[in-house]
Amino acid sequence: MSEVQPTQPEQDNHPDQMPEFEERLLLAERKDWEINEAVLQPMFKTGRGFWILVAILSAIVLWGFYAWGYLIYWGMGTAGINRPVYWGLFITTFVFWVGISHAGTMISAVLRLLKADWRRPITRGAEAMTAFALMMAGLYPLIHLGRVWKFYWMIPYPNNRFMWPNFQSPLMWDMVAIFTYLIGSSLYLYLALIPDMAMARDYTEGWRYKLYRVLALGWRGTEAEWHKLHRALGIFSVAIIPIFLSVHSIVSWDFAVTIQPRWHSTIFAPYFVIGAVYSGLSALASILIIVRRSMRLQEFLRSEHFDSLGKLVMVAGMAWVYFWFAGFIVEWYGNEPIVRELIHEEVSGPLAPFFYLQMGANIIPIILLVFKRVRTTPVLLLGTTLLVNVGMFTERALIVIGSLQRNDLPFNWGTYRPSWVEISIVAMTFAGFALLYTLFSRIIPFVPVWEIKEGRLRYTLRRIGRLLVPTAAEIE
Amino acid sequence: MDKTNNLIALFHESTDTAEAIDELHTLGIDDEKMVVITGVPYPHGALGRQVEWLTLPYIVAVGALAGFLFGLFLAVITPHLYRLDIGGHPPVGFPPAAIIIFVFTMMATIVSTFLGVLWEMNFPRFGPAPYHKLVTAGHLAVLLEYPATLDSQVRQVLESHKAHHIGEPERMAL
Amino acid sequence: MAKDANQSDEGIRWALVVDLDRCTGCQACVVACHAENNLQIVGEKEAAYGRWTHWIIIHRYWEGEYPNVKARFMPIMCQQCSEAPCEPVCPVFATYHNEEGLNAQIYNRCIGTRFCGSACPYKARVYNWFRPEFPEPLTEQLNPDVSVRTRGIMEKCTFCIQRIRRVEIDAQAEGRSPTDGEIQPACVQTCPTSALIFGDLNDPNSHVSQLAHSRRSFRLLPELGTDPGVIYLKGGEVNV
Amino acid sequence: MSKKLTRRDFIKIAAGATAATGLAPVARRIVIEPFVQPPEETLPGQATWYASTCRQCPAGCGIVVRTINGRAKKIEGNPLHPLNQGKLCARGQAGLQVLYNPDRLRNAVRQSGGRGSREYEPLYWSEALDLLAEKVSSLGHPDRMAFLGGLMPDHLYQLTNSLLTALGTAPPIIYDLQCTLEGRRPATQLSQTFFGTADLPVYDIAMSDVVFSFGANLFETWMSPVAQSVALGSMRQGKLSGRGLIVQFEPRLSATGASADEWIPVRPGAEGYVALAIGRIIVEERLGHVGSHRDNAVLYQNVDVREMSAASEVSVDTLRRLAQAFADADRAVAIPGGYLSGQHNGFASMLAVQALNRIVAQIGRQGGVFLSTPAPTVALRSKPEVNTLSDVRNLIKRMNAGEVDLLLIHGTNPLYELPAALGFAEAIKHVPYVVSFSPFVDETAVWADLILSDHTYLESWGYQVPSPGTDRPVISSQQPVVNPLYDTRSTAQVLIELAARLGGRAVEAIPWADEESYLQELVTELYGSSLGAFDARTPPGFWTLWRQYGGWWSEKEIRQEPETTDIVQKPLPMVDPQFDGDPEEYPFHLYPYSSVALTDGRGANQPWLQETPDPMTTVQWGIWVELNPQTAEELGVEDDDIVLVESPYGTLEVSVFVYPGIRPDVVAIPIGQGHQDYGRFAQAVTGSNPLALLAPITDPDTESLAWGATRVRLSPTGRKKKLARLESIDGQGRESIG
Repeated sequence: MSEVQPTQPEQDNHPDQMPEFEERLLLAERKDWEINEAVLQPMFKTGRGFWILVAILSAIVLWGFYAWGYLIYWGMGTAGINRPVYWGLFITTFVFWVGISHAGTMISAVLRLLKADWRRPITRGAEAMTAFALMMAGLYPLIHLGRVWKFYWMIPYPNNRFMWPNFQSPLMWDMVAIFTYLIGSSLYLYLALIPDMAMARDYTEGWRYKLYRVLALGWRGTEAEWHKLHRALGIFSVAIIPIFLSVHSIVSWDFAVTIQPRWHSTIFAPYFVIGAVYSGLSALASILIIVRRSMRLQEFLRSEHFDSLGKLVMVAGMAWVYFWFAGFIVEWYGNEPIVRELIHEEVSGPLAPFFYLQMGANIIPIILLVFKRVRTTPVLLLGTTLLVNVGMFTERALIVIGSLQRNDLPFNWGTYRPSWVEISIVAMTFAGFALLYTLFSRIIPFVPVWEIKEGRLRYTLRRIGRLLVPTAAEIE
Repeated sequence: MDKTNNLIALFHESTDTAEAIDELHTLGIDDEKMVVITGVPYPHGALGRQVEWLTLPYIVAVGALAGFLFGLFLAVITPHLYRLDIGGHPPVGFPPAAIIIFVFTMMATIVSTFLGVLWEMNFPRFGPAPYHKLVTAGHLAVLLEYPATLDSQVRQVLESHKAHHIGEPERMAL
Repeated sequence: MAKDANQSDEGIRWALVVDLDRCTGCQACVVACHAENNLQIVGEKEAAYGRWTHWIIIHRYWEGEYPNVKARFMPIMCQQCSEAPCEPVCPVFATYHNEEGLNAQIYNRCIGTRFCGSACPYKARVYNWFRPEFPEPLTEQLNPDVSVRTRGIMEKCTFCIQRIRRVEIDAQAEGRSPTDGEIQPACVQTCPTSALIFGDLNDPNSHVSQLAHSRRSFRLLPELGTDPGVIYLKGGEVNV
Repeated sequence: MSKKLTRRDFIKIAAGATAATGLAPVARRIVIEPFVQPPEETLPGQATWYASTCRQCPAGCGIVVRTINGRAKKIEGNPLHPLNQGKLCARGQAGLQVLYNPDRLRNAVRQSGGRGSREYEPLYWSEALDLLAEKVSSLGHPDRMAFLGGLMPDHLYQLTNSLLTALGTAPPIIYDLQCTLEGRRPATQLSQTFFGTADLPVYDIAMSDVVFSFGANLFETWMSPVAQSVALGSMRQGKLSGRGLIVQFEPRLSATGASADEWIPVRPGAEGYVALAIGRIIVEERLGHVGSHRDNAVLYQNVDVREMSAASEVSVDTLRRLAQAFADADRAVAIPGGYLSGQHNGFASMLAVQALNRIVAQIGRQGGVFLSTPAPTVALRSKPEVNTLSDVRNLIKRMNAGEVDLLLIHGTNPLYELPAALGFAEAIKHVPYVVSFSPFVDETAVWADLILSDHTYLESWGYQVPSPGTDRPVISSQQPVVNPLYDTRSTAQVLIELAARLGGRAVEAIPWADEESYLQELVTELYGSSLGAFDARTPPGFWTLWRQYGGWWSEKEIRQEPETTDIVQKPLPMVDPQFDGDPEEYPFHLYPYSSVALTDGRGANQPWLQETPDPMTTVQWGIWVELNPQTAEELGVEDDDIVLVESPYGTLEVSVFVYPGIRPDVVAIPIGQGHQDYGRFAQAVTGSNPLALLAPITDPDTESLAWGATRVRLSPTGRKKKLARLESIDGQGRESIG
């Protein structure tokens, strides 16, 4: 590791590049303990604003649970679903959350494999997002059960009737896949956390010390430990990628395996997966921007990270448009009556507002993200990425509800209006997610300190002409 | 071997550490008598020590196999334990079976990896262990065990490479 | 061991023939079904929002414009498909195919995912959105052979399986097999114009299998390949 | 449970839904009575079937009721019964909910808070009967008592009749809405005029090749819908002679019209003209195979086809085509239906229609029109005569004039069933004491001082001669299928006990100990008749069989060929329809039709019938007005918009149903909803009674209500109420997309 002093002249001549360098050099000449401090300090400050936020979120969550109780007690009828729209906002939001959960592994696993160095400061945030989003998603299969008190009949255990669940049912695939993914991403998150827990342990006392001590499992940082940790993480990042691909494919098959018009499509799996990545990455960007602001992590989450993230989002978006089009053109061209009807409904019928909201909110961001200015200006990026998720949510609603409202027998068509119960419960999961994340950010070092230090080992600043350029060495 | 000494030494910087370790080798203290504790994962060989062999991959392989078999049981055996016809499907179809088997294999892989690595590090281990808090502050710590006879040379080697806090390693609760 | 639904050409296959030329849309079957199967009454508000529970409904289709307008009736109930889209999707086997070709719905087993409802192309399945309410003494009208379904359970036409079983058991006691036309679901029994005929499709001599071969016969949404157990007979056309 | 019953058998049985898990709390509350003294013929858990007669409408179909542990569980058609041959309609199926209706009166009650207070206090029957007897005997003059009845079982009618005559009171006035809508009175009169007998003719749809139905909703509520539906079945697909043809003449496409092969939207009131024109063409052009039409020529001598065509808005070509079809058919029959009788010129139209059967020589022939042979016993023949609206008018006049001190009301609900304009609601206030026999608190019972709640029909005795009958003499028996649920008492029994209390001529007139013995005496007159499908060795044996079979009927067909009277010697009358309301001010004809499920509103308290979708509109529970799409467009309203319907006599707010099958100048409203009382299910439906709109005008020939002769105007209110449709509006009534 080399500590290169900034040299005055460059700074004068290139005022516009100053901040970039400043930060990099800053980090470069920071002592390890300074970095530790910088990461840990914001965790310890929980001001009034923080508690107010927690209070509000908890209130929403509690209300949501009341609504759920109401739903269970009075029956599914208290939700807005009916015949033929047997699935409504619940399944829509379920798909949405599963989608959000896809960014975590995308960032940490795929990028770790690719040795993309800019991933380092954002991996933990991403993995946490995955875990929490999956927890929220996992609630819905329970919530939408008519007799939730019998949910355990879906669990494969040798019961007194010798009856096993039906493993041909996509819902079973769903359940096991999501469970697997949840376990996987949580363990992945935790494994990479151990060294930082040890670090935090050495810097704290009181309840935090007790907590971190337990979580650190007695980590010291011997070479052997580091070595094993690396191997484990390596295996994880390979193993979790197929899982993350499978999960949303399976969710898509919930729909695609039926012969419901517009659901019965082969492109659904990749279409859903890419949509998931798109919305997941956007959500990640939004969250990072907010956390960065609230926890003053500008030093670690720097514009170059958002720049790369923005590019990734843009690419995912393009891919989404491609898959959407690939599906749409076939349906449009095939001109099957019911499908024609459905497309008509979307393009110029009652569903038109949602359809154009979806298309607009999913395509405009791609164009915006072409500009570096948008990618690197937090406010603009925040707006753009939030827009993406509005679009993706609408897309899911259109797929689930829009298709169910129509079927082959026009006599059986129907319409759907969400009820206060559904809206409350959906709100509950959003609030619950935010709550978990807020608490997480105050308890767990949001930036993976050891990974940053590891990355820092590779930095050198080379002088190219009149520029100081950071260069990272390829080691391992 | 007769009586041995234990020693901990902290370094500011990796190059010194590496050189010190080399010289200690020449003194005839071999690797397993030395433990290097760092707050940052140094690349293999950076400190001039060989990499040890891991059973982790085998644990994972076994776990994966177990998962595969469990998936196989659920997807292929259970439908026959309680036969019910559905929608003209055969009791066992390839695609659903493939999905179930795949997912359970992956689940087992992940879990066994995690448990495997904990087992290898024999974690959790909260008992007192030789450690120094400055490690997380960026220092590199070297724990030594050597025959008492070499004491003076060892100390001299360490000091020559800007080591500090040389002394009895304090065992602290972790 | 149950017979595979694919080889449904041996053994019994219960089927219902609906003669659209006879149907007058009089709704007798609907009420008969309510009476026989303890369907719940949901009231105007819920009915308006598609929460009614009729197992058999009579579609009414308009053709043409005034004054040359025609209205046609088409009773639609669970089609008892051999290749039922609703069956494989149930995670707990609450609906399966029994060896008499019926698409059986086990209320006790149902956990209410409503997946079968979404998968059914005929939307012939209905759901218990709320607890059923039978103000006293309407409980007395409940048929003891059929359980009342509580909230959160999917249900549908069963071809009055309890009536099938009753006749089968009685016949067994007399050491014979049920004769053609002896088994009558409630709707078939009451239908004033005899537009509904019930019987074993695999018995070549049964009334239904003969009607099934008439040139008027067709099935609903055949392109989906669900192989329904309900066979419709086209309304005849005579012009003055 | 035997060992052989494996788990999966268990599941299979569960598929038969006999298992108790998943049972709703309500179902758990069912009490299964311990059979300390088991009712005879009842084995615990075993179903017993009792034969009886359906009283949900006047048709008199035979039913069998499945009872378990002394509770009725299911009503099915009596397979032996010649009239309905095991079949039953929606209303018949719903009979259980009359029996188990939660809003039934559970004993005799007196209205404690005064009339209309809806506060009741229970009475012991002895008290109640004393009270009634006291009221009767304290009458100044027997005329000051009046009995207003609906279409009651024959035996009750006889009892009432003989009791009233014995007391010197006028015979009961029989009037209810169902009879009015199906035109029972005019039909009787037509039969009288045409065949010289009061028996209603039977139109042999089953054997006919061409059926011309003039405003008869054959398969819904008219006369004997089940029998007619059974006939339709065999006429369509049951005959060797090929598929029969039905043509429906009416301004609105009814469910019957939908089942018909052709629908001719005739101008309201002009159906007779169509019949005349068709007749004229047949006679003039000597169509068909009956040879000479000379003796028929006189009938049509002053009929001009073009005029008729213009007046009825049916093109001459169509008329000719139809005439051809009708005349050429081997067997054809023309049916004068209820809607005709609901016109100011109703009787003339009905004559014209019946005449068609005459000129194609279908009278008395198979596939034509014939009379059903009456039962061989005199006693069993007399049956309720429906009175004219004028009789009701007179009663109302007398009530208003204070000439009625005691009014007894049974089986009818005048406050709901009479056009409000007749002012019965006002008149009843002038009657010092009103006694109702209704098992439910309906609109009229609210104005009664005393309610001697009757049994429901599943708890009571009786018999009925179906009218119109069928191809053989039939008498349907009625018996209790369950013990009375509550402390109610059958009206026949009440009358007998009343007579006993009154003593004197009354008790001489009806001396029987109780209803059952009275019935036995009547019925056993049939004992020994050679015709019967069954015969017994002893009268008691016969009584048993009579109950087991569900009545008595001849085993073989006995049709009766009617003699046509000399009506057919003079030209058929041609009467222009008249309508109440100025065409300028009230542009639309109002067509209040009887709902398939609720008929005249009696069904409104039965949830099954309320939830049953209307066949044509698929609406459940609600009330609506049907508009032709063009009309709706002109008014600027669409589905579910609430419009204000105004006639010279009343107004009504109701949701719109845009209905392709109705004339642009006609709006139709189903009858049966809009109850103020009559129980929770009837009152659950918002909206008011369409009879409030009707003009109290009658057909001068029959003096029965011309319920189709009112004009109305419509105006949008700008409000909306969603109707509980089964059908999706977005689906636009299509069978398939594209």
